Amino acid sequence: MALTSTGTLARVAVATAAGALALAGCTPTSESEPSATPDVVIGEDTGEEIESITVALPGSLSSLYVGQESGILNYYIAAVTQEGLLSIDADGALQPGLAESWEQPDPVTYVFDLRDDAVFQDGTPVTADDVVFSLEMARDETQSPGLAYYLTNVDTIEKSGDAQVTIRLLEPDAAFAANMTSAGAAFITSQAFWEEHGGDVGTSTSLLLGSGPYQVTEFVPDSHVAFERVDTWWGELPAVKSIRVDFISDESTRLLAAQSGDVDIAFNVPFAQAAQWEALDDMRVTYVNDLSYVGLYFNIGVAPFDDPAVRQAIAHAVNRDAFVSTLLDGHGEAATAIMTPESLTSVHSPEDARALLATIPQWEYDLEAAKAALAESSVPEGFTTEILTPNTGPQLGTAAQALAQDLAEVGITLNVREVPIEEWLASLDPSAGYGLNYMWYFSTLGDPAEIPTYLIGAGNPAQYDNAEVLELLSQVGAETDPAARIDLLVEAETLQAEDAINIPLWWGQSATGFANDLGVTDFSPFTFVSTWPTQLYRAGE
Amino acid sequence: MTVRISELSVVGPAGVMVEPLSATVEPGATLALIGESGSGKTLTAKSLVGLLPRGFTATGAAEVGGVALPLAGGESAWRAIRGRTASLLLQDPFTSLSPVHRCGDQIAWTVEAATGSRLARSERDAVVEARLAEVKLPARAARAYPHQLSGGMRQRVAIAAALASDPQLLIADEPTTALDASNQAEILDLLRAVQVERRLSVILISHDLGVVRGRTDQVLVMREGHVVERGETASVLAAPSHPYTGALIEADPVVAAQSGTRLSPAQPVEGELVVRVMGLEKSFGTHRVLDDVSLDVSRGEILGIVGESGSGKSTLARCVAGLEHEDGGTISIDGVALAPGRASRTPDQMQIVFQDPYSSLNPMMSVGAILAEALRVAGRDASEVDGLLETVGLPAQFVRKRPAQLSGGQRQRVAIARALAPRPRLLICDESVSALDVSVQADILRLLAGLRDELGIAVMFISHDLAVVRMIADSVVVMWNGRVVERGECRDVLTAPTHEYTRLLVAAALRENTAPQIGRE
Amino acid sequence: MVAVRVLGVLGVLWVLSMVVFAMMYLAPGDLVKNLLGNRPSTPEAIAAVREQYRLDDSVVEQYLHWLGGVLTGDLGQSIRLQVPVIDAIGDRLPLTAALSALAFLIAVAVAVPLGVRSAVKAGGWLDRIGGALAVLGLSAPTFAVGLVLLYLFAYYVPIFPIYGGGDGGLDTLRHLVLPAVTLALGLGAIIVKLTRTAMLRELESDYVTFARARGLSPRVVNRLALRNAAIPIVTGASLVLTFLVGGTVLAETTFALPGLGTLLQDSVLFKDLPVVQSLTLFVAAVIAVIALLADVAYLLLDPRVRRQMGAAS
Amino acid sequence: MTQPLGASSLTTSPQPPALRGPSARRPRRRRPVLVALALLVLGIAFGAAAFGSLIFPDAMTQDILASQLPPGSPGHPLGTDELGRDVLQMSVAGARSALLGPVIVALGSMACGVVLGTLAGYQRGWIDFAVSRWTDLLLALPVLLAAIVVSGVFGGGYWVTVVLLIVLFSPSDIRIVRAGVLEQSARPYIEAAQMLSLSRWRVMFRHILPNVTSLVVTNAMLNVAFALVAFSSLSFLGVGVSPGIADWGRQLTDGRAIMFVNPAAVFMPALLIVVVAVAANLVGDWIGQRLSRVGEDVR
Repeated sequence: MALTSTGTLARVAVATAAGALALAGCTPTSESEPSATPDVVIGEDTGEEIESITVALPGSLSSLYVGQESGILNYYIAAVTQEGLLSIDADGALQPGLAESWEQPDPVTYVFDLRDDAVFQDGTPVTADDVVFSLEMARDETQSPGLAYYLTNVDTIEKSGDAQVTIRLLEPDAAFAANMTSAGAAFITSQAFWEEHGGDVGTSTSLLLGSGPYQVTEFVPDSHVAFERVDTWWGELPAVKSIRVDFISDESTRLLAAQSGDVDIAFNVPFAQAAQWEALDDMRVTYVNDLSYVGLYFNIGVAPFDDPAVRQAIAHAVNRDAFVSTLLDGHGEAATAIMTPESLTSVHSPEDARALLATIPQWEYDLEAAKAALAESSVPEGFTTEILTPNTGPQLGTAAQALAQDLAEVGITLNVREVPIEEWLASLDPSAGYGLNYMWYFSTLGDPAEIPTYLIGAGNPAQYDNAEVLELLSQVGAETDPAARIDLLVEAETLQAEDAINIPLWWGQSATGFANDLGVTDFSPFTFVSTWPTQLYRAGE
Repeated sequence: MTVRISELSVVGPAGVMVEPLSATVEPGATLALIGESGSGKTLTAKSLVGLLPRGFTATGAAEVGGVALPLAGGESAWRAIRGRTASLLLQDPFTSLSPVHRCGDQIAWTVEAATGSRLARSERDAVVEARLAEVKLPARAARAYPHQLSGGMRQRVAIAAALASDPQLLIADEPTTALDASNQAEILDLLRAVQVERRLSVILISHDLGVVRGRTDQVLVMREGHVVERGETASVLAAPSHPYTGALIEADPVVAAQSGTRLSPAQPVEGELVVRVMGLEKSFGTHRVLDDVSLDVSRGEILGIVGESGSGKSTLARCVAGLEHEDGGTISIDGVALAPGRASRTPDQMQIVFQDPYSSLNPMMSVGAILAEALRVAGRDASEVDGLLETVGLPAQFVRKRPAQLSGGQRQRVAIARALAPRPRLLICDESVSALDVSVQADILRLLAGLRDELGIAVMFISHDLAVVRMIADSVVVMWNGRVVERGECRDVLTAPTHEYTRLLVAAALRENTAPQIGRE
Repeated sequence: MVAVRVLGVLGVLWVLSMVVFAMMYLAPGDLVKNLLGNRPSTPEAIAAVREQYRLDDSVVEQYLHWLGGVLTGDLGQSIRLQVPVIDAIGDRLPLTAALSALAFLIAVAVAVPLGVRSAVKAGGWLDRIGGALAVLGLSAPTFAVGLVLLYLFAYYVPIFPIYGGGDGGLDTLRHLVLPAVTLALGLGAIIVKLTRTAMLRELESDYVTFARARGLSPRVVNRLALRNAAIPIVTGASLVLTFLVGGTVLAETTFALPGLGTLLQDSVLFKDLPVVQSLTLFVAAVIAVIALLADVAYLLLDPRVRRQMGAAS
Repeated sequence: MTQPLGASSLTTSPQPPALRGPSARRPRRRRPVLVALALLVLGIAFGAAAFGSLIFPDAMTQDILASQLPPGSPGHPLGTDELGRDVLQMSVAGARSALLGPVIVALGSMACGVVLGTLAGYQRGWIDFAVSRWTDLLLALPVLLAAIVVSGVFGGGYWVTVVLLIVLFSPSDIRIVRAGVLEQSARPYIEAAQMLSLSRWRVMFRHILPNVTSLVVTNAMLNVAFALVAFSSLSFLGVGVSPGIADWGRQLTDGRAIMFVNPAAVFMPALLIVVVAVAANLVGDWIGQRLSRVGEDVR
């Protein structure tokens, strides 16, 4: 992996998720159920207490507060100590969190009733004032640049009772409630704590205060963060007493550490190393769809990509099945849409979800068709262009090189340039002037509209301005019936697919290494954005 | 306590460097080893303290006062000998003392090495003070670093250090060559006094017959590893039996000076005035190097400029050549005043021949290329290179050679040829023979004299050595502290100096003893 | 003299600050994007961030603002870590300093005696080994050496920890052994070369010959030569330092140490301008100060220069 | 009596010690076998750099969607890398990129050093002042650190790195040449050239420059070794050579991911880097000693 030991800048940056080929030990899966290293049988819960576990992160965190730094790893770590009003279960469905219950009296009003036994780790109770304050801070662009986006639709946040908070939206948003989880924008902290530190929370000196089952005891950026179990949590006392998260930016070093038995959990094992992790005697690798989307998109403000025939030619040259089977070694799934199947699971079964998404028109891998399309285009003789790939995603670079080979046959010269994640992020801005671009997006909410809204909604990076699509998306926001929303989204995606704006490549998986004596219940794509340490147990022989 | 050397021979990687050699030195007596570069005299000296360079071995036998020297022995065998039985004094006092240690410490180490234990502070101070007193230095010299002392004082410290653990044999390898003339006699006399006092045997190595005369008892003349002549110093010098010794004696400027031999025509030609220097002033910072210096040089005249280092004579030469910018005064050539610096001068006005023949030729250019370049600037054809070589007495095949393949004398001839190429009106010789062996020195001097006679060129001949100047110069200017203190016909100035400083120089040049000779047998 | 040198150093640092500032300003990548991440952002959010980090000021204003802060002792706030730059640097400095010091100690303790012995017994077996080690140390990339050591002594023979800076005290020392040895190899290579060359030169000098001729023991002679050789060795310190600083980044990355090297690397990628600025200047200042100290040491070591300096001032 | 007296190089003539003959300094002579071996290594490496693309024309364009194989696999003696490309072919093909950059860096830095160093050392004055301050500035920066900052900030890439390293390596060349020129300028043969009123260009480039060649060439050789190491270090930190280029440093960096599947993917390029760097170091030292021995005879 490349050198970004910087935690993550965006949720995108973090995941060093997939690597290139790994010697497969594992059959490809298209199920959303996690798949683990074969031949490893994890014992039953022994009920033993676990003194401590070590979690190895492939990069460092700069801040523990997600509002400040919102990479995917930040979410994972924040979930250990902080809670949202709601939580997400293994199926992606919303469950109570700090709020015992919630209701939606009208399309723009949400009322949350707080539980009365919630206490911060310093012993002070979680009050409605704290919740209002935390959310207000989250929607403040300078306090929480990483979270404010989720709350732009919020009009007011008010304390409406001793243990009640009411949030009013500007416009209806069916998916809003998910934002009130620790997978979204709700990281409830104590107002007193925040003010004591002048808003500088999540740093090595101020640490972080939440209401979760673990308290941060030490944070050394670029080194480690340590957690201790507290008895103030409202839920059942978890088995693990202390958690130490070590940041090991060098993948070889991390693998070595695992081989020495120093690691209990390793997030985001690169696929290139997956086989070596699987080969470890006392560790297993578990794969799970990670709600990420990888695709290409065209900035139609840049010639010749304003020409649909050019876009079609490139779309026909994309061999996404080969990417998935060889580059990802099956740890991923050829994408037929921008939405991930997991985001539909609250309504549809996995099979139905995939079937539904498959109805969206596809550009088949067909180099002859690609040549034909190019011949029809404004640049029949071909042209030269460049694509930037982020250095944290080597599999993206490899896929781009494979694409470049196919495009060369078609008559298009594609130069692949690997750049630091930061430069890649900057290149996503339409004004950067790159016509052919990668999109790599991790969703944490599991809301089907999240990624499409970004990629084809107003102000999208492709400069795609289709009134019909925009209309459909605004209906999505207003529609409260999940199934109807999904249908509207499919309709919008169909339109964009016909215009060949975004070319979905794959839905990603993440690989997590677990020590064999460590069991985890209900492992799902949503596990690490909830209070995941509570799901760990000491497995028997 | 007699030193006996029998059949001592040194073999190096290139063969036998010193042929078997035998000698005896009585206590209190001095044996002189005389020879030019490459004669093997230094190797002989080093073999007697076991300090031959790697790859060289000594055979034969040597004993000092009954103690056999472990000629073929290892470092540990030698350690018992060095300092206590035999000690070596080196040529250059500027480098033979560690620059970062105090003089007293360096003397004390010798004592400590002999006793094998560290001295107590007070004991050490007392020992050092006594040793310093022996070489007539005050006790405070112990606190000084070498660079704080003059060359002569440094050599005294070195002598004290070399003798600190009372050896019976002192080998002095050119002990005064690096010193100013006025210091040389002093050091030699001091050595002599100490030697008599201690009844020390001394082997004195020198290229300089003047040093040998009157201060040594026996002499060995060496050439290319062979002893060509040996005997009582006085008789060898008076009546050399080997032609080489004869040639050496004849070539020696001191001998020549004493015998009155001169290379100049009896009557200097009355030539037209070539160079006139008027009231030249030059300072480096606050230090005034040239103070109202005036002189004239005529065609066909060799003007000797004499003075010790720091007297300003080289700066004068460089100002005339345009390599330094004078602060005031005028320099005119053929009546035309020149602005300071090279820009106002042309190659055919003056050329300069430097002291060091090893660095005055571009090592990367062949002799032919060097001379052709010099000819070209004067508009002369490169085909004249052969003629030029002939003028300086070198065969035509030297054209292809590189400086590295030439000896010092040959290089200096090439340098002179280069200087002559633009047909300069004035030739400046800045210590041009000082770095050469005496025999070579004489050759070059003859060449210069011949050039003056044939070409009628004007020469400014700068030297610290009055003896050399006396051989060649027609008239002489004596400089001291940037001023001209005496001037006149060469013969007059040297035979009847009027200025005190000139008298000192003359005495030094003749290697005269300034101290009374005590206890000579 | 020293005052002139100090002024010179300050001048260099000042120019450097402008160069670094201009470079970071011109660099591709966008701080706003870094902070907001890959997601749609409202114009208000962008404006707020730009306002907060004064991105709308002209580059000159930004620079002057920063410079003003530096002169009043305020290095600014790290954008990435949200702590004052001075704290970010201060937190990591001890580890890097300890690592560098340890590496330096190991290198000096091994390389100086080795260089001395190599020179004294030039051509001997120790000289050959020293020479081979020196060439290898200069030729092997620091990270490659680090990886090899990691595999050997942390994995196959697990006597040292694999990563991290430890929990302070002896534990930290234990964690620093391998990275320090890694650095010390390259460092030692330079020092061996310097020492050997300097010693050879001194051993061939007249005063050594004279010392030997007076019967001084080899130990005393070598000490004498080393004392003289110390001058060029100490003057070569800047070379050593340059290597050390660069190597630290590699070693820290390889061994996952939270030091200044990793801080710089991360800050560069994040465009954390205040940290990169301050850190670059800090490193340059440290090097300059140590070069200055080397000069002062030169003064102390060489009485000749001491005298000249005394005369000049 | 103008013939040299004797063959001994020991002189007792009153020259300053610096002018002593060669025996005064006795550099360790590299054993010829070792140097021959080093030259052979360099020869092979540069041969591979020049003709590697002819031997394995499609090393980089091998089917990149194949799988990783350990060493000793049929058809792949050193196995395949993380993209399924043959390690042996990659190592040969990688020579060009791995060596071209360092060589250009060494040559470029040498050119800067020769031009600026000579001007500064001989002309003195404001040129010297400007050049000296420039080198002071650059020398205040550790090479690797500066490279990380600049490469990291501008996104790295091969040619950016080359230019960067030239700039960062040049101060030492400039200083070495300048010091050499200063030393030579003070020698009488330069003053003799001035006495002939030769133009300053002729003095600088005809007279002085050939005499500092040994310094320049030696340093250039050592720079090749340093640049090779620097390139690979930068690649390790992710700011050097971009992916998609066959390059030892890149191979080493990428190959670490599959260290246990195919150790050769890491150790082969690492070994090549170290061996070539050692060879360049040895040859550099050797050239330096040979040339300076030539020089010593004449000094």
